[in-house]
Amino acid sequence: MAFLDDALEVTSRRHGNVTVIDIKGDVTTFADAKITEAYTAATEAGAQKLVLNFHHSNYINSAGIAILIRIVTSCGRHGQKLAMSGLNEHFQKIFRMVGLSQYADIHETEEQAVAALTGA
Amino acid sequence: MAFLDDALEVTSRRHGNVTVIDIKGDVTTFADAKITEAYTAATEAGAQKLVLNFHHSNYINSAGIAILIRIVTSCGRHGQKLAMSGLNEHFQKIFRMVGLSQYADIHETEEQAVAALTGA
Amino acid sequence: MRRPWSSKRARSTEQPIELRLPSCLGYEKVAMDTAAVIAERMGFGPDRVAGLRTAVSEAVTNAIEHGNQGVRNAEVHVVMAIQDDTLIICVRDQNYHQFDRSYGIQRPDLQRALRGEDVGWGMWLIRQFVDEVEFTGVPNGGNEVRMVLRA
Amino acid sequence: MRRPWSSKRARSTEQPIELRLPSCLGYEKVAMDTAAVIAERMGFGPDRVAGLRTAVSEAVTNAIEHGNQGVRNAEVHVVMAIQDDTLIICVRDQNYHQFDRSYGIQRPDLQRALRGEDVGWGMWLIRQFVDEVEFTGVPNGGNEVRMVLRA
Ligand SMILES: Nc1ncnc2c1ncn2[C@@H]1O[C@H](COP(=O)(O)OP(=O)(O)O)[C@@H](O)[C@H]1O
Ligand SMILES: Nc1ncnc2c1ncn2[C@@H]1O[C@H](COP(=O)(O)OP(=O)(O)O)[C@@H](O)[C@H]1O
Repeated sequence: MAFLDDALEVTSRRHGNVTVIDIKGDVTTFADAKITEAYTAATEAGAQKLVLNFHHSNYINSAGIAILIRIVTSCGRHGQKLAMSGLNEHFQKIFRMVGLSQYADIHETEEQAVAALTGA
Repeated sequence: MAFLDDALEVTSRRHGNVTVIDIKGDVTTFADAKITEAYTAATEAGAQKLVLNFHHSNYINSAGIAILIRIVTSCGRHGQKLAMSGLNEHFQKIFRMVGLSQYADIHETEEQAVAALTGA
Repeated sequence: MRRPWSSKRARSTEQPIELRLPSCLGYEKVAMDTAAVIAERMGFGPDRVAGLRTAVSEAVTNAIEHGNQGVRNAEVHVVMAIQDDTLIICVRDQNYHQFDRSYGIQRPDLQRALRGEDVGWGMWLIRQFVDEVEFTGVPNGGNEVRMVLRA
Repeated sequence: MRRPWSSKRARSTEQPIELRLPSCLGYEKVAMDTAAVIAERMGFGPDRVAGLRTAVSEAVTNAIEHGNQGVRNAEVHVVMAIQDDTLIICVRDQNYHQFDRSYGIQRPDLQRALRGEDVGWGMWLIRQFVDEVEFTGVPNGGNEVRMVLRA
């Protein structure tokens, strides 16, 4: 059973030339290793376009935001394009407030994010 | 605002010769007066077929069950037919466990309850 | 920022969670909701959680109505312990009022209730929805209902 | 059965609800969930409740990480008071560790964060989502974050 355990699931898929990283579970300090690993693996595999898909995350805290900021920084360094999808309204708002939306387009659905990056 | 206050809303409607009593809110000891009043008014108006429609109740406790048992008793005394609708699975199960389902047919929707009583 | 204390994460053998509620009807909803969200996060399914809601609500209602009846500024304590996949919830009141702890073992008689007799459904409902239930006294002089929900 | 004490129902001026949590990351979710269900029952809309979830989660996380850091068997106390349409939530830790209470008044600098500097978002997020926030010490020697959510 989950509760306090790290029930986070992070998996990667390819949609054409876009890599979708699915994040299911709490995005807190405990999510750091798994999310960073998935991002690093995608980058080492040559991914230039990435979607972080939060469809199943209901809890993202400030430590989670710090993880995502580090990924934004790393994407900038590697010349990668980054988009986010599946965030509920509250977390979309937080990401805009923090300023993350200037560095990663925020889309409602994964399909929209993939389409936008594919066209980009 | 609601919380501990008695935010229960009990209203009555007619569907042909069936009286539907809508119960929205917590069915606890605080619901007694309002539910009993609505039932009594319907009975005085000559209602012979009644539906208790719980579509918006997520909390029914043992005191609420006791209220409903008193209504079942009174329906028996007045020769009224009684049905219930809109209960979620948990409360359907409780009503069956308690034995209330022997005295009032339990239907998923108000429409089904009204149809069954209209045909009866 | 990296957090050095991320290793100090919660384990299932930690101290319990404690909820202290005013002894007034209505507050049982807070206990019911809190127990439910904990059980949900532990991974219990909707039917188990719905049953737990009823059990906790009835136990706290009894603590308010019977255990603490008449005690000014009384409290109800709800102690919730997560032990691996098991959730243990103890509901404590403050006013020791000896009662028949076999209540609710037998199914209450609906026929009697329909005849207008007083029939309590609370203790019986509690027993239907948790895997284990025990009614005891606590050292400070109150009743405790201990309910166990297993995966 | 008729309950003679049904008149003794909860009023908004009653004692507060208190939640005591082990000082371990993860338990902030219990505080967040409990505060959320209380706010929902009070009638606050989904956006206000979502904001409160974030504020409570950040305040409790800070109490665990900063306030109680290193204290064995430390607890976090979350005191929730319903005053008419207003919900007041106080998060208390046990280890008085003086800190700059003006933190989070200014929006943290994303550019600095992107350069890899430590930037804390918690205190700022708390301020964004509640109507009033106050950081104080409590007599027993800990920090208190007092958050007010108004209808
Ligand atoms: N916490 C308690 N303290 C004292 N007596 C209790 C407590 N819980 C239950 N009881 C006793 O057990 C009886 C049965 O309880 P219950 O089945 O919940 O029905 P009800 O509360 O409707 O009477 C109560 O009437 C009361 O006498
Ligand atoms: N309960 C507390 N006890 C002690 N210090 C605190 C507490 N809450 C916040 N602080 C201080 O305020 C700083 C800013 O907090 P915050 O904005 O949440 O960012 P972070 O926790 O990521 O550092 C913390 O780094 C800490 O020094």
